[in-house]
Formats: sequence, C-alpha cells, structure tokens
Amino acid sequence: MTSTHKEPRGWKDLPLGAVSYRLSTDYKTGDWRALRPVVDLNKCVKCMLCWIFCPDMAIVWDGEKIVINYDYCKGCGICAHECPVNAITMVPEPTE
Amino acid sequence: MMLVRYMLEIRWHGRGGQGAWTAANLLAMAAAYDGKHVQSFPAFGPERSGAPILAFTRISDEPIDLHSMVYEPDIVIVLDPTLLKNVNVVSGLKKNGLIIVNYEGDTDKLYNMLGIKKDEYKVVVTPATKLALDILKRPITNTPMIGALIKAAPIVSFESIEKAVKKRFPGSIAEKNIALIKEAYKLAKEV
Amino acid sequence: MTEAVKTPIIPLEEQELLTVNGDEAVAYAAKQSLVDVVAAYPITPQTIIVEKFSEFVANGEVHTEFVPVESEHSAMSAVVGAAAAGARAFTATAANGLALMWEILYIAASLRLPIVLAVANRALSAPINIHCDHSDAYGMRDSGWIQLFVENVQEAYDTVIQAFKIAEDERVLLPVAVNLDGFFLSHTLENIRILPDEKVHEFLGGYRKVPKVKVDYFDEEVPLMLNPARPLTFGPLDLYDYYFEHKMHQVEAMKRVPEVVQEVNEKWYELTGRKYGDGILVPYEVEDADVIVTVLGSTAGTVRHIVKKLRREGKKVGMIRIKMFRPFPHREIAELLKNAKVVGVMDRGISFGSYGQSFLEINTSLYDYRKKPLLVNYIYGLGGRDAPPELIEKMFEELLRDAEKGVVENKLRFLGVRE
Amino acid sequence: MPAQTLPQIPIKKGEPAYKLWIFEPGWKGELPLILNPRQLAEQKRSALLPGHRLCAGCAAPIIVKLASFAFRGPTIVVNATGCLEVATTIFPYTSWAVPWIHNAFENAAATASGVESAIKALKKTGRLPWDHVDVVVFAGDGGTFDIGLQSLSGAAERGHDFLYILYDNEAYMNTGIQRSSGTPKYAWTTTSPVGTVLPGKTQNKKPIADIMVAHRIPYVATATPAHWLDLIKKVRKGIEVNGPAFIHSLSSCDRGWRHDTSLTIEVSRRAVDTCYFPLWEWTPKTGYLLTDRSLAIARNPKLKQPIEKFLEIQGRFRHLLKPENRHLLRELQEYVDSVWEDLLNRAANAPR
Repeated sequence: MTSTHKEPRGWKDLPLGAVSYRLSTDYKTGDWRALRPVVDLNKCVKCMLCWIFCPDMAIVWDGEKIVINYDYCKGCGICAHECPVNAITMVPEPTE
Repeated sequence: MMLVRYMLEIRWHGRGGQGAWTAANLLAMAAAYDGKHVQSFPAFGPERSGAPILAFTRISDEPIDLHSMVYEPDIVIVLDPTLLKNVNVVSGLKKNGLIIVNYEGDTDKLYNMLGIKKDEYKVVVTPATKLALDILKRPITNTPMIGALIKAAPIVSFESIEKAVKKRFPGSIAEKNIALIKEAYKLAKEV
Repeated sequence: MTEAVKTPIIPLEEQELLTVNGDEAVAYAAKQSLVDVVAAYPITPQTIIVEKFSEFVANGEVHTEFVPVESEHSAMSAVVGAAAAGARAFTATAANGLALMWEILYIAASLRLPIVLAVANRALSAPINIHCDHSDAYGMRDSGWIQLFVENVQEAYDTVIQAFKIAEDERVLLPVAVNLDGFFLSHTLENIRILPDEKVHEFLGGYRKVPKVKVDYFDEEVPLMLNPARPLTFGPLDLYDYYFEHKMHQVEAMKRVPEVVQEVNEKWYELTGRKYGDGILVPYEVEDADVIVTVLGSTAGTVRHIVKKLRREGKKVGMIRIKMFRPFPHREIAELLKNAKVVGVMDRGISFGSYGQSFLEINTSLYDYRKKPLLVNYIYGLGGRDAPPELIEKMFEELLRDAEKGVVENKLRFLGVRE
Repeated sequence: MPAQTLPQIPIKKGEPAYKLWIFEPGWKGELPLILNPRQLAEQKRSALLPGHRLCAGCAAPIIVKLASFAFRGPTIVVNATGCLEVATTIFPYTSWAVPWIHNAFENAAATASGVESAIKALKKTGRLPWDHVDVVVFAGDGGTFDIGLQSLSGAAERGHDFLYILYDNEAYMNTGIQRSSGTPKYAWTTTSPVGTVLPGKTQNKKPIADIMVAHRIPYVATATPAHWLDLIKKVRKGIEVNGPAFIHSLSSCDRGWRHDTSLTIEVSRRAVDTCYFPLWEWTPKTGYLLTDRSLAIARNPKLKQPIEKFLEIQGRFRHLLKPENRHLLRELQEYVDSVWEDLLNRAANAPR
C-alpha cells in the first residue's frame, strides 16, 4: 500500500506500542550488490537448491523456472556456489 | 461483652513455631467477627523455630490509622514461661495493664521472674503447656492463651473465637483447639 | 483513609468481611480480576501473594496460568510475553527482585502493555534487609510505569482491581505498580470488605479487551497483540530516527493518567462506598494548616493519628498522602501546599548525593509559585526502621518551631537514626 | 504488493512470492510437511520476508526460512536480541510475516513461557480461535549459551510447549565478533585476539545441546542449513512434541568466521563432514540418534574429513595453519575425535 504519510513520520502518526508499520518488502536491498547472479536456464535442472539456500528470498519459482529478484538479491553468491550444475555465475554489477 | 477503649493493643511473646502470630491473627479475626476494626502483625524477622518472637494485635471501634509497632501495650501474653528469664515482657506495659502467662507453679516466683510487685498489674495464669500436651499431644500453646485472655478480659465473644478457629484450622484440629481454649479458660486464674 | 460513605451500589452487607494480610488481599484482588497469566518468583515480603495465588490455582478456583519462573527477570519477561499475546497479566515482587526486573520494566511500558505489578516494598541490599522502605519503588520511577502507593490492606485490595482498569483504559495503556509497605501491610492482618466476584468482573468489563492499532500493511485497524490472523511485530529496532517519537507516545499517555485514575476512584466510590482522596492525593486538614507533612504508604496512618492529636491541641497541622507517585501530581500538590508556612516531606528512601525522591518532586512543584512554603526533607524508616507516633510527633514539633522562626536551617533531616 | 492476503497453499501461478501469513479465526487443519524441493517452492512461503538487512551470505535467514517451511499452522515467533532480531525489524519495517516479539537479550525463553501461557489461558476460556498456536524462539549463541541460559533452563524445566531454535554463529556477531561460550577453542574474535602469547580463545565450546538433553525435554537436535532436509524434519518434530524442544543449528557468519560470502553453506557442510558439528537428535525414548551425513560417516568412517577441511576456509583459524601451531591443530583434532567417539558410544544407531 502506498502511504499518504510523509516520511519520517511525526510521533502522532506512529502506531501505538512501537509496532512496525511497514513490511521490509518495501525496502530494496538489491543495491547492496557488487556481484550479480545470472542464471543460465539451459543448464538449470530445476533442483531448487538455489531457492532453498538463498538468504534473501530473492530467488522465486514462477511455476516454470527460477527467477532472481534483483530488488532484494545482495549478491552473496551462495546460489552460484551451491548450484550442482554451475548454471549460475556471478558477474560484476553493471556500473552504467 | 466489655466495651473496649478507643484502641486496645496486645503484645504476644512466644518462641518461633509456638504460634504466637497465629494466636494474634485468631484474636484479630474473632474481633473482626464482633464488628471491630483489627490489626495483627508479627515483629518481623528472619527468626527460625525456637527464637523469641513478638506479635501484636490491635482492636478498635474505629478504623485503625496506626501502622507502627506496639510499644505500650494494654495486654501482654506470654506463651512460654521460659521466656521470662531473658525477656522483659512487661516493658512498656500500660499502668493497670494485664499480663497473661502460660504458667503453673509458685506465684511469688512468677512475680519475681516478671520483676513486678503484687497489685502493680493484673496477672492471670493458665497451665497451657500441660493442657496442650494432653489435648493436642504437642506443646503448641497459642490457642489456650486465648482462652485465658477472654476469661481475664472478655474483649471478644467466645462464639467469634470458635468461628475464627474453625476458619483457620481443618475439622478435627479445630475441635481440639476449641476444647483446649475451653479448658484453658476454665483453669485460668488471677494470681 | 476511607472517607465518609455514601450509599454504595453494592451494599456493605453484600461485601464479604475478610480478615487478611496485605499480600492475601492482593492475591484475592488478582484472583477476582480474571487474570490470565501470573508469573512470579518468591521474595520476602511478597511471597504470600505467590503462595496464596498458587492455592487458587491448585484448587481450580481460577483459569489463570501460573508460571513459577526461575527469577524475577523472567517473571517480568513472561508477563510481557503474555500481555503481548493478549492476556491480562499480573506479577508481584519486592526489593532486589524489582531491581532484577528493571531492564524489562522499561520494555513493558514502552510496548504499552497493561501489566499490573504488586510491590511489597522492601529495602535494597547491601547489607541485606527484608524490611520496608521505598528505595525499590523509587528505583523504578523513571521506567514509564504508573506507581500507586496504598495505606492499608483494604486499599491494597481495592487498588489492585482499580489498577487493571486504569492500565487497560485506552487513554492510558501503561503498566501499573501497586506498592504496599512490606510487613507493615504485606504481613499485617486487617479486616477488609471484598466484592462478589461477578461485581469485580463487571467493573473490569470481563476479560481483557485488546486495543486496536493501525499499520500500513492492513487496511483496517487490527488488535495490538501477537495475533496469527493479523501479524504484528513487537519490539523492533528503533534508532535515532524514531526512538524519540516513540518516547513522546509515553509522555502523552502519562498526561492522560490522572483523569483516568480520578474517574476510576470515583466509579469505585459509587460501587463500594470507598474512595481514597481523588485517587491521586489524599489530603487531611490542610486548608488552614501552617505545617503540612507529605508521606507515602502506610506511615500516612500514623501521621494522621498525630495530626488528629495535634489538632485537638489546637495546632494548625495537616498532611497529604501521595497515593500516585508516577505520574507525579505536581500542580495538584502545589495548590494544596502553597499557603502553608512549612512543609515536611517524608521519604522512605534517599537518592544518595541528593535528597529524598518525593522531595525533589515537591520542590519542582512549588518552584513557579511566588508564595510558597519552606521545605524540609525527612528521610525516615530505612530498612524497616519503625516510625512510631512519638517520632512523628517530634517531627511535627520541629516543623512547628521552624514555622514560628520562619526559617529552615537544615533542609535534609534524618528521622529515627542513631547518632 | 497487496496489503492483505490470505494463505493460499498451494500458491497459484502468478501470485506474489511474498505474503503475510494470515490464519483467519477458525482456521483449521495443518500445513503439510513437504520434503520435495520443487513442491516446496510451489507450496511454501517463507515466514521471513525479503528486504531484511542481514549481511549478504548470512546463514540465519536461511535457517529461519527453512524452519518456517516446517511450521504447521498459526505460529508466534519470539526473538532474542541479536543480529537476526536487529536486522529484520529496523523500524518502521518488519521482515516477519508472522506475529513476532522481541523482548530483550537474555529472556527469549521466559518471554516464550509467557506467550505460551497466554495461549493456554485464552484457549481455556474459549478466546483462542484456533486449535493450537505454536511458539517458536530464535536466539543466537550469546542469548542461549551465555546470558539466556538461565531463562532457557527455567522454561525447559517448567515444560512450556515451545520450540527453541539456536542459530549459533559462535560469537557475539551483533556487537562485532566478541567471544562467547559458543566460540570454539583457538578461534580468533575481537575479545580473544590472536597475539604473541595467546592463540585466540583458550577454552572449548560449551556443550549446549547436551545441557538441554540433560533437562530430558521431549526433543533435542542439532542441525545446519546445509543439511536443509534434516533441519526441516527436525523443526517439525520439535513443533509437534508436547513440551519444550531445542534445536542447535550452526549458523555461519562470513564476517566473523572470515570466509567468502558464497561459502556459507559449504562451511556448514564441512563442519559436519569433519565431525566438528555432528548431526543428531535425542528423545527420552530413543536417546541419541545420528542423522543425515553424520550417520553416513558413522557407518563409513572413511568419509570423515580432517579438521583442517573445516578450518582452512575460515580466516578466524588462519593462525592454526601456520607450522609453529601444528600442535594446536593436533590438539583440536584430538578434541573433535574424542567428542565424536563419545557420541558414537552414546548413539543408539551407530554401528558398534
């Protein structure tokens, strides 16, 4: 949901009891990345180990193939290291 | 029933484990049944069984404001005659005050131990240890002292004492204690 | 002191007479308050509360889950967990136990959990002492809890029930500590009147009702609790960008406490015929008094006893019992004190290197007044040192002399200590 | 992302991958335990959402994610202070799709006691709209081995029904890599530095899981995220038993262990292969049982790797590989061997 509040909010606009009011899915950690995992779908055997081990829940199964969500991927490289068929390679993040 | 003054203050002397605080509580409960305002509390310490201890009861027609210990009691009750050797039980006792002692034996010796003169105070004795051993088979001398107290000064009704004892103790123990109170009442005498 | 009784909704004959000590009275009140979770650890002089409550649990008289924790730290931690999960939660402690809870006291208040804590006030170590003073309660004064002090066993019972009502009020949502003097109340048997269970339930509105909160990821307001139907995150990391704002919530909530306490006091009066001043301060004979003494807890009775005596002797003395220490009723107390010549502030605790804790508050209260009394701080009763009527009378005599002289030479005095 | 979501399992095609876990009042049933990776990906969502700010390559979120695949229904999570707590709930954000509470550092188990007791009391009085609500604790080694041990032991003794998952990164990583009683011998930390006199920490790791076994609670196990299937199965067992359950999961920290971020799973795997961190479970009925790779090693000792295999990819042990420290390495190997032998003697399913 998009918020009508200005950020950061004043105390009158904060919820009671200091509970969090936004989900971290609104916070993109993708820009932490120096190396970017790239999947070679021709090599992928859909074993799902990358999905199992990704610490950032940045690998998504779309029903047919794995997709890397670069919004969240921090580029740790676990997926590439654990891929049994070397279908994932870590490439430098484009500097543009 | 005798009218109590504005406030009656009672000090109990016993040894840890003899039930002085329980007796103070029973008396307070009984007085509360009679419609009085009451307070009962021990002189609090970490004492274990055997050590000399104090407990207090306050009884009043008015709500009780005071929340301090009792320094000038109207009545002193001594659960264990062996305390007389080491504890000055008459300390602070008001003029014409009442002393009730678990005691059987020579009156002069008692006065001597109390360190008081004849006619200075009213002294009432009852053989509580003997009675407790007969009836409870244990030397718990707290309840018989209540029997002696209400004979010497009928400050609470016997019915209320009975009610309090029954509330505090389960069935047969309550009955034995009531019997004990009655016996102590009978044998209590001014000396 | 209980004031003149008007006809209560629950007639006196329907209020059962009990002769119980302060701890038992607290346990009874908690029992009748439909408490869901009690987590507690034994410490003298609070232990009877836990023992008594365990009996209720053992006899199936309550639905409460009793958690016999391994420390006071865990007691406070467990009631925080329970209250966050939607339960009405209660605990009790004293002295070092309260000190051990200290870290979690702040958390309970910041998470806005309406926990009720009974403190059987006791001196802090060292040397170890089991008797009454208020250093334990003063130690938690900045933690965000509401602090109420009672004078007698009846008030302990009444105040514990009221504490749930105050804590859970949506204007408040703060934890409440009910302080009763160790031994002088905790272990002292007095006769009290208790309400029928269902009347207490009615007064509290049944089981605890959880307030609602709005977060961005739900369209509607959702219950402020750990709820699998509407997940919330309690106790997040809060850095310099938000922490200050969250503290403002607590500041504002505290501002709303006095009106709620007064309302609850008034409601209780209508129900039972008993009230304690306005629920915040309990003044006695202050209107024309030259000398006023302020005091917390059970010593207030002894002070009142002496005020009565001195009034009979024609001396213009009065007293105020401070029932609510946090939030502190600065304006209210200043209004009552401003016309006196001398005020003696009694503290059963001291902030070493400073004054007694309520003295600091009262100084602050009066600062802005052009006409104000001279102030004297009496530190008394540390470690359970008794404050008998003679000592209180001696204090009044000193204060009357000060009033006559119009000057106070020694602002910090120690009452009842051997030289 | 939609604000309000209902649990839809299996996930429909085209649905968002990240959702809150919502169990409407009256929800009945039990989420199935799925062990096939493809089916997992199709039917499970992590209780931990992306956007959390744990370090790249941290093992803790992997453990939480895997554990949440084993949740059976409405679940409340309690978190001790630590990296996981801090980095997943930076206000105003939360990464938790389930109800979650952080109280303090040393009291996660006590907090869970309170939550669990509240659930019981609500249920008893007809105010709990589900058959059961599970309580799962996540806490690090500092909050478990050290400051939280009292509260954990107390809660275990009282028998509260909760699962306590220890993610053990073997030091106080949240405050910057200080030694804990979970730090292994000779590891470098900032408070057990390698100096001219001292070769890192000079004490052995506290046997925390055995301490929990000694409480004779219904279920105790060890796990690592590398052995993910084993971990998921153990979490479900821990949730299903009545009473306290404890899972000790190794949780590598690339910052503190000084390894490449991509080696998080590799290093966990090597911890088991070298028998530095054997996998086992314990129940009062079965006693110790080896599981997964550790059972394979017990059956075929040739699979057991030397301790260097575990140490060589971690900078915190770099000094041990120097020639002058060979005796320390030998000592460490002997220690690992003796603990492993001890476990083989205790494990009912180890070949004799």
